[in-house]
Amino acid sequence: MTSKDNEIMICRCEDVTKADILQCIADGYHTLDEIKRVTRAGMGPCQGRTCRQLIAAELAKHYGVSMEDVLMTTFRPPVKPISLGALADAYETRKDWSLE
Amino acid sequence: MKTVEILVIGGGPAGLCAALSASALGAKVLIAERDEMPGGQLVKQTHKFFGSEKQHAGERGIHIGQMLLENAQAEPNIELWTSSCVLSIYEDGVVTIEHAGQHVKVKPERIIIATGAAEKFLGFPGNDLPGIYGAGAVQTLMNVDGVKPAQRVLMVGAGNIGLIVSYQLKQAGVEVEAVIEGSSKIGGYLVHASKIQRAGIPVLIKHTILEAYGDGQVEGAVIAQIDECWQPIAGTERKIACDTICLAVGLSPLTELAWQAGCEVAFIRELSGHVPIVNECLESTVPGIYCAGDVSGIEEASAAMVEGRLAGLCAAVSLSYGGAAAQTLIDDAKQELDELRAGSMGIHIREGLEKMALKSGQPKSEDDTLKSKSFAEIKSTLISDGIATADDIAAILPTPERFAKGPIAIAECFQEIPCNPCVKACKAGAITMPGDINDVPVVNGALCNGCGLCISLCPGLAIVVVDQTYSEDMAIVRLPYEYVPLPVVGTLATGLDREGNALGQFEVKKVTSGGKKNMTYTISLVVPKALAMDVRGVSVV
Amino acid sequence: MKNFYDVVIVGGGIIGCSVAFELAKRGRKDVLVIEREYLTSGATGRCGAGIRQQWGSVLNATLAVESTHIFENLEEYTGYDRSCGLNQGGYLLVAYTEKEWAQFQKNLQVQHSVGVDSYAVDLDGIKEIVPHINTEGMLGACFCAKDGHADPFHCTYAYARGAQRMGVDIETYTTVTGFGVENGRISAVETSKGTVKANVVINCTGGYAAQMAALVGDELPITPERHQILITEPVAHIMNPMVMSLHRHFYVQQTPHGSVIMGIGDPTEPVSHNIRSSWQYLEHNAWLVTQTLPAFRSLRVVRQWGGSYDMSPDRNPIINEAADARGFISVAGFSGHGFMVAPRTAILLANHLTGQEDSLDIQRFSVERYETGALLLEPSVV
Amino acid sequence: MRIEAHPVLNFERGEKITFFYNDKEVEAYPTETIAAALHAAGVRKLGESPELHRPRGLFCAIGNCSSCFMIVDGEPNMRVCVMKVRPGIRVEEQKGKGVIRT
Repeated sequence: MTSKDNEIMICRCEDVTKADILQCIADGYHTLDEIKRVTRAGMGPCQGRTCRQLIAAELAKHYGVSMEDVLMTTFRPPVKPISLGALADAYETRKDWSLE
Repeated sequence: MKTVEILVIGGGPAGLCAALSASALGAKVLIAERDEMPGGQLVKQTHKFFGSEKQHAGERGIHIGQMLLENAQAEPNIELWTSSCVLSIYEDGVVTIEHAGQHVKVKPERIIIATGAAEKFLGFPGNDLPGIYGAGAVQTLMNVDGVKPAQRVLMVGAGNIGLIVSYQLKQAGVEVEAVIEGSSKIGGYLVHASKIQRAGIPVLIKHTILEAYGDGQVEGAVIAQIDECWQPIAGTERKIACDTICLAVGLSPLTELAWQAGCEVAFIRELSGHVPIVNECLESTVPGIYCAGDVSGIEEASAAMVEGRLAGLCAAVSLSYGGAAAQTLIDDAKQELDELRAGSMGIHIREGLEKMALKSGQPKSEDDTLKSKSFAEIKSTLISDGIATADDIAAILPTPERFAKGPIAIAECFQEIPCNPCVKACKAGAITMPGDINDVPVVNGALCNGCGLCISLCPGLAIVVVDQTYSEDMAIVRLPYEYVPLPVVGTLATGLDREGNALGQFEVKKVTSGGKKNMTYTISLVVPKALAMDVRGVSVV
Repeated sequence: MKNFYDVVIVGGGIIGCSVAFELAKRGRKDVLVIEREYLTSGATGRCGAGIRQQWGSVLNATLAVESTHIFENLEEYTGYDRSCGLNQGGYLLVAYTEKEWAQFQKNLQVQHSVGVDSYAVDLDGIKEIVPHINTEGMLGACFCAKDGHADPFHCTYAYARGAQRMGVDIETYTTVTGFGVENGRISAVETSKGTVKANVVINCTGGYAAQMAALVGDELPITPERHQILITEPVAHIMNPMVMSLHRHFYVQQTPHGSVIMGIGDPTEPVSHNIRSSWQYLEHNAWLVTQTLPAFRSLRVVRQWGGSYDMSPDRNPIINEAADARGFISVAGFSGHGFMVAPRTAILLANHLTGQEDSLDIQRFSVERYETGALLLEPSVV
Repeated sequence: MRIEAHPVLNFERGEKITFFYNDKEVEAYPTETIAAALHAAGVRKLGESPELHRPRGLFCAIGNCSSCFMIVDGEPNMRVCVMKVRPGIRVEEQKGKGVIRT
């Protein structure tokens, strides 16, 4: 861990630095899913598109495995954020009264 | 709820071609493109494309994009939604799209995911400062919005994107301090590296960025040489003053929808990241969902277009369109892909696809001709900086006798890349490639009359014509030129060597346009005979 | 991983990790936690992250009150160096029908009897707590300021790290394939990493608890039921409490991070292990919540997912020792509120397993209650 | 700074329009995105990151990341890199988490 690691941004959406990631690995978290839940890296508006590769590379380097073996998180819908208003309006137009 | 036979997600090169080939067989296609302007990468690729003329080689990306879009708009079987981002593929086969601000549901019978890729991010101190962009962002600002992205740029990465965007920055009047590359050789096509070296942009291999600095935005970067294990070598640190840092360190496929749909996705280094596993027909592990273009492995846009076409054909055939004729079209597309990937630049792609085939349970053994093919190994330092050495030149130098007969074309194209527009450009049939489009072009001095047509048609701007018979002690060098302002006939312009060094002021004899669409000019400079094989660039600025 | 442990806990969620911690704290340190994927990969990591004391049954209210006291300094309690994200912004349970409003009054009595300082508020009171709420159709609400939010990931890891420091082993990405039973007693656990002998096995696998218990012949009336949930992008703070409507089956809360979590109950949801997301849910939840909180229309959904409630017939937890496999104890059936009562439940079980007194009678949680009819009816589950 | 002459492209920018950035008037063309128009006006910092308030500017420019979040006509978290500029719109820096109107 070099002194500048807290200046290296890994997750731009949630401001998670390389120092945070390395601390997480040092604490014994060893998968992307765990690191995501402890640091929030990958939970922001871009859903990990920018940071998941960098974190996977850190894990691969730390545990001496190849990237093929790093267990990746899946992607959940939606691909791009969409407003509750647009969703509510869509429901309004096809309202399914059975649930009322 | 809207039903459609084939939903193409992404209106870039792969998506447009998929829609065109599927609709041509009769299938009804809906394209959902998240941007206002379809064309994906094509809308910002102002350079000429490689490949063969089947993939519109020699034409500029932006024109290919316009042509594909016009064809798609003219095709009644294709419905095109722009500013429409596909949000999710759900378990019940329903796809949701944000279209015209609404949450629209579509039920397709087949899906072709052609969502392309995005720039990889890089970790170094200060890497989130304003002024640090993915190279694609700079291209968008420059070539789509017409905004000058920077004053002085440091380009990180010497793959095709890093080299091409540096060239386009120069065209837009932006200074590029340097292109740095971590590996020991240039990743992109060497002709692109030669173009920017001639323009005075150094390409530094075995270099990396240590940090970016600046108060509130980029003011500079610190770079350093690195050893084989990519560790910086103490003492080689150097500050580069720049207001912009461009990251061109590779693309990552945008595979979110494939993950959501439950397609198997695996990391394949040669295809540069996690890619959905597809079979020969580009069908993923989820029946009815196909993946084409950069989303299933990063290659050139030409390969993306052919993959799109292939996926469109296979999807249409699976809906029983096209009949027997379609099979030949499918085979043609597969053959074109093999051809595009047959060269030395395609080795890592083929290795990646072999791994893909293994994972998709269809191990395809590469045909032995391809495996045994030996490639013209570039031994000289050309591979590490894009500057042809004396030996490289000597190998293609015309004989004094031929020089004495009159002007002759010289193709400084030493790398086996999939590209053959020069062969088609030469009316005299003087330029040939023994094998396939990946071979290095050979100029037959006997047939070549030095007409120079090939100069403005070579996508790599690698061909010049030298006429040693111009006068007693002067020769004419005819060079490709794609900058502003244009040199003026009768005035003097600076002649540059292959490293961008000024060799002197030389008279501009002739300025000929390559044509409205071609847009590459040919500039004739009168130079001393002794410099005729050194002057390779011209600048008026 | 050794091949013998005194206690093997199957399931790495909040229940498994808190039980491991409480056992180790009481000296029973030879413990192994086995988790199929990563800790919190099950329901714990998919829940709405609320902690609530406003319950309708004395048992649940008691479990919840004492759990909240532990949540209030969980970091210190477990020696965890990160924050567990506790934010006591309160729960606002709104009533839309007379029947519901009447039930709320009864619940308040139950809650006050166990020391929960919840109270009823009228429409103006609701507006004071959430100024931008649309009170149309509401009759009133109940509020408790001590309810709120805690981070399920950090709370689970706090217990897990605490347990490990006391010698507990944790094996993730390890699946349990079967159990060994010798003359009526549990004797071993078969896993993908080999067989482990054990004196006691604790089955806290949520929606899979019945399946696990069946492997030792124990019939548990626990069924998995998908509940879907979404989270929005973070925005500056605009809402303190969790707003919940049992009648309209929705809950919504802004987390300390600024993102808003919401979910709905769907009475038509079939029993199944499916936890995949659906577009129907997304639209329905958005419509329901924005009816009551119109300001949220401009909030963008960043992610949706699903998880399993482990439903029990009376919506209360089951703690049951298998008749044909003594020492095999299932702890599940929390019906969607396992996270918020885990701390006290773990203490109850740990006291039981170390022969210590406990103010609660563990027997009341066994499956006998379904035969005797002494149900622990819990009316307010969303 | 806009590109005036280009060897390959010519930009039909249309009529000049104006919009507001942090209440200052800025000129732009309808073909430009808000991010491009601000860039041309020399504005690089578009906001601050949500947790550490580090300066943030344009990064991916294809609507993928959250680096160009700004407040447009009062609405936060808008990706200005893919939003076309319109006459009279009010664009402000978003310093950290957006504030939605209640």
